[in-house]
Amino acid sequence: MYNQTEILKDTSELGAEGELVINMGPQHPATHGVLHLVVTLNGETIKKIEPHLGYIHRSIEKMCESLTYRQFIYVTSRMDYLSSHINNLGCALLVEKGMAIEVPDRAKYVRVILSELTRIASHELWLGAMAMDLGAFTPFFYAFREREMITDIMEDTCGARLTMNYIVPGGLMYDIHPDFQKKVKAFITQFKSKVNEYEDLVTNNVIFQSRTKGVGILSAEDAISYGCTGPVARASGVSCDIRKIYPYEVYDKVEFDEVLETAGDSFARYMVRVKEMNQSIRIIEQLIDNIPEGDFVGKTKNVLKLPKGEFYTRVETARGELGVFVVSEGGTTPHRIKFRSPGFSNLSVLNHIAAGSKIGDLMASMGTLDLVIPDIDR
Amino acid sequence: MTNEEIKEYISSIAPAASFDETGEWLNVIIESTQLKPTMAALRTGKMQMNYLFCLTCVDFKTHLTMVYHLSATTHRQSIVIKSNLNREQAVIETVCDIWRTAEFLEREVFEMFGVDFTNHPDLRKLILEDDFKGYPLRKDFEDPINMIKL
Amino acid sequence: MFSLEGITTNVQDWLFMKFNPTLALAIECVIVILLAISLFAILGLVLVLMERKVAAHIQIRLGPNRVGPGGMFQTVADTLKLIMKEGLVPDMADKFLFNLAPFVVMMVGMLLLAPIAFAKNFQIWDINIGVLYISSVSSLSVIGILMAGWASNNKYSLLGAMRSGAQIVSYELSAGFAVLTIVVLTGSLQLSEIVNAQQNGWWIFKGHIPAVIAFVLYIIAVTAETNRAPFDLAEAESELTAGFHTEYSGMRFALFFLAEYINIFIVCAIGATLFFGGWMPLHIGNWEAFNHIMDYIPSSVWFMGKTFFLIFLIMWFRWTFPRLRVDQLLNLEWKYLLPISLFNLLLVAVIAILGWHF
Amino acid sequence: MFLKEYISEVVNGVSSLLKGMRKTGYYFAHPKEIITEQYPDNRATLLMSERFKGEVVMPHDENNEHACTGCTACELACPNGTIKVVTKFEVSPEGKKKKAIDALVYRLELCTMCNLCVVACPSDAIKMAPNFEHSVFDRTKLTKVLNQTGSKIREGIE
Repeated sequence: MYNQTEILKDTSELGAEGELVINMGPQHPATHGVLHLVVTLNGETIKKIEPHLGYIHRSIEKMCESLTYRQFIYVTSRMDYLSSHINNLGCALLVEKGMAIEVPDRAKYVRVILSELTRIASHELWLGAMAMDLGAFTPFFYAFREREMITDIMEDTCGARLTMNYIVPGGLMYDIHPDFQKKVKAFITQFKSKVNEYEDLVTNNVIFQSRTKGVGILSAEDAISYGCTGPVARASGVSCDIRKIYPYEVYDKVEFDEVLETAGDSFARYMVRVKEMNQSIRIIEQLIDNIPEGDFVGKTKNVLKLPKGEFYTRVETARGELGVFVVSEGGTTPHRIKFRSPGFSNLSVLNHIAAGSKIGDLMASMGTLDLVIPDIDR
Repeated sequence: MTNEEIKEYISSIAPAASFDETGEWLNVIIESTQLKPTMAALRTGKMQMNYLFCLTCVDFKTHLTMVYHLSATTHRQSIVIKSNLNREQAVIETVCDIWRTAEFLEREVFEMFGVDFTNHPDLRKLILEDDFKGYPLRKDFEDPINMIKL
Repeated sequence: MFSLEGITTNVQDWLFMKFNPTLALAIECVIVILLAISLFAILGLVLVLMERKVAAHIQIRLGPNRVGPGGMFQTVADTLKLIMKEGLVPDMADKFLFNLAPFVVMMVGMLLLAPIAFAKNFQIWDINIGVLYISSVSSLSVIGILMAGWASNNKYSLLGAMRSGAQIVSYELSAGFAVLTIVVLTGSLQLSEIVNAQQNGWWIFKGHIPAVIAFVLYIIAVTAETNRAPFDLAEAESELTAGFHTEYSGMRFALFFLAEYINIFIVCAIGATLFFGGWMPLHIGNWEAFNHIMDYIPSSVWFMGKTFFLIFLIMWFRWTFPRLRVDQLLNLEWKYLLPISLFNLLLVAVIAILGWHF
Repeated sequence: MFLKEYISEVVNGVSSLLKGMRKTGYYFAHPKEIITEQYPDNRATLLMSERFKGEVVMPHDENNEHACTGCTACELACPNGTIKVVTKFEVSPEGKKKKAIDALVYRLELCTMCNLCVVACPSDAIKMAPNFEHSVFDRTKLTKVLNQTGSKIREGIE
C-alpha cells in the first residue's frame, strides 16, 4: 500500500515542474489494442511520448524456430491480423525463392487479387477507426459494411474471415470458390457506389480537415531515416511501394499508380490510403476476368528443406514493407527468422511527429500511422 | 555501382572487411570496432545508403552476428553488413545517430540478445518487463514455465 | 379539450379550499418537486433510448431491441444495473467534493426547469427576468464539472474538467447574445411574454434572417455548453477516456449521465420557447381556418414536439461530425461565433427599432 | 477582401457540414439500409460458407466406418500439438495383425483452424466443419475423440 507522501514523491520524480505524465493505455480507446504510451504533457501540449510495448508479445520469431516451413506460415497471420493474407504471402514467397518452387499462374493471380482485397479491407477498417479516433462514429459502420463483403469473400474462398492461411508454399491450399469472381465483381460495384460517402462524411468535412491538415508533419528525410514505409512514407513523398520497386507475383503485369502525396501531414496519409483503395480496385478489375485455368498448386516435395544460407523477401502489406529474413542451416526449421514489421518502424516516428502538438493531434497522428499492435509486438 | 566497386570502396574504409557474394546481396563482414566509421561512410559517402530496412542479430551458438540490411532510396542497391560479436561480451557501437530507426531496433536486439550498444541514448527494455532475466531469442534460453516443447 | 391549465387551477382551488394558505402552498411545493423529479427520471429514460435509437438508425443498425417491445425498456434495465453497481470512490479522492459534484450538476438542471413554460399557463415560476435567470443559473453547471474533475484525483478527469471550464465559459457568451436577439425583438425578459409575442408567428419566421442566424448560433453554442459532440472535449473518449467522469461509477455516474440529457432537454426547451414560440401553435398570417385547426392540437404537444425536434437536431450533429480540437474550439467561439453574434445583435436592434419585423 | 474570405470560409464550412448531415439523414430516413443481423434469431436461415474452418471432424458413413488409417500425418502436420493419434493393433479374422486407430484425440482449445492437418491427410479422413458455436462450461469438454465408438476403418483404404 502506498501512503500519500510516497505517491507524491513518485510523481515528483517522474516529471519536471509543471509537467503532467499520463499513461495512455494499455487500455485506452484510441490505442486500438494494448499499446502503452507514457505521455508527458505541459497543459494540453505534448512534450514527449514514450511507447512501452510487449503487452501482446508472443515471440513469434522464437516460435517459428521450432516450426517447419509449411507450418510457420500460419503463425504470421497473427502478426498483422488485418493484412494476414499478405503476411502469409511474404513467407510463402520466401520458401518458394529459397527452394526455387514454380508457382502456377492461376495461384499467382488469385494471390494478388486476395492481397488487394485484404488491403482494401484493412484500409476500410482503418478509415472507420481513424474517424472514430477523431470523434466521428458513423463512418465506422459505413466502412464496415463494405469490409463485410470482403470478409464474406474471404470466408467463401479461404474458409476464414481474418486469419486466412490460404497460401501454401507452391500455390494455394485449395481452388477458389466457384462464386469467387461473381462476388468480387459485386463488391467492386458496391464499393464504387459507396466510396463518395466517405468524401461527404469525412474527407470534405471542415472539422476533419482542420483536425488533420498540418498535423503530425513528417518530412521525406525523416521518413526514410525512421524506416517508415507504406502509406506513411508515401504521404511524405517517398516512393517506397514494393509492388512497384521489386514486383512480385503478377504486379509487373498490371497497371496501377503508386499514390504519392507531398504534404506529409495526417491529411496526406489519409488521402494516400483512400486513393490506394481505388488503385487496388483497379488492380482487381484487371485481373478478375483473366484468372488462367490450370493447377492451383505447384509440385513440391513433401518435406521442405531450405538450403543453407540467408534469405530475404519483402512484400507490401497494408501498412508498408514487410520483410522476412530467414537464416537457414539446411534443416526443416529455420535457424533464425526475423520479421521486419512495418508497424514497428512506423511507431518509432510517433514521438517525432506528435511532440509539441495538442493531445487531440496525437489522436490524428497516431490514427493515421495505422498501428496494429500485434504487428509491432510480434 | 557493381559489387566490385562496392568492395573496393568498403575496403578503402575498413581494410579488414571480408566479402561474401553467395546470397542475393553482397555481404560484408567487418570487425565490430570498425562498424561505426564504415556505416557513417556508407551513409554520407558516395553510396548514400539512407535506408536501414532491417537490423537484427542472429545467434550462431558460437557467436552472435549483427546483421544490418542497407539500401538507398535513390539507386535501390542493397548490401548486408555483418559483424560477429562475442557471446559473453557482446558490445557494439550504436548506429542510431545515423539512422533514427535503429533506436527502437537496437533496443529490441538489446533485450532479446543481450547486445550492448554503446552511446545509445536510451538503452532500456522495450518489450520485456524491466526485471526480466535472460535473453529470450538466444538459442540457449530456457524458460521451463512458459516454453512448451512439443 | 384536454388542458393542463385546467388541472392546475382545479388542484390549486381544491387545496386552498381544504387547507389554510400556508399549508396549501407547502403541499403545492411538494407536488411540484415530485413532478420535477419524476420528469427528470422519465426524460432521462426517454432521451437515452432516443439517442440510442437515433444513433443506431444513422449507423445502419437496429439499436436496442431485446428488452421489451422494440427495446423500449432497455434504459430501464440500464438504470437498474447502474443503481445496483457499487459506487467506487478512488482512494486519494476528495470524498466530499467527489460525492457532491453529481448533485451540483443535477441541481442546476432542476433549477433551470422553473421558468420553462411546458404548456399554456403551465409554468412553475413565471419570473419576470426569466431569460436572465436561465443564463445565470446554467453557467453554474461548470462548477459541478470542475468539482468532479478536481476531486477525482485523476489526470484525465482534471484535463477534461479544465477543457470543459474554458469551453462553457466562452460559449456562454454567444448563447447569451443569441438569446438577447429575441429579447430585443420582444422587449421582455419574461418567458411567458416572449411566447405570447409569437402568437401571430414564430420569431424564427418573423425575425427575418437575423433570427435564423441567431438560432443557428444558439444551437451551436448550446451544443457546446452541454458538452455534446462535436464539442464533447470534456469527455472525448478517444483522448481522455471519459474526461471528468472517468472515476465515477454506479449511481453517481448515472446522475452525470442523466444531467447531460436533462441539460439537452432544457436548452432545447428554451430554444423552442425563444425561436419556435414555445407552446404556441403554428399560426400563419390570416389563414383563419388553418390557424383554427392548429389550435386544436394541445399546447403541451406543440411544446414537446418542438423541443424533441431540436433534441433530434443535436443528436444528428453528434452522430455526424468529428470532434474539434481544443484550440479550434476556442477559435470557433472567439473568431467566428462571437463576431457574428455581435453583428447579428446590431442588425436585430436596427430591425426592432425600425419595426421591420412582422 | 478579408471580409470576403471570412464569409466564404464560413459558408464553405457550413455547407460541408450540411453535406455530411444529408448523408446521415438519408440513412436515418431509410430503415431499409439497415444491415444488422439478429444472430441467435436467424439461426434457421443463417448460411455458413461450406469451407468455413470451424472445427476438425471425422466423417463417418452409415456403417459407422471412417477412412482414418492412423498414419499420424495430421499429428505431424499440426503446428500446435492439437491432434494426438492413439493407435492399436486389430486382429482380423484371418489372424492378420493390422494397425488401426484407437482414438484420434482432438483438442479444440489448442486448434488455430489452419487446415494443415486436412491438407496432410492422405485418405481424406478428416475435414473442417462450419460449426462455430463452441462455447462450453467446462474446458475438458473441448478435448474430443473424433472417431465414434465402435467405428472401424472402411474397407479398401490403406
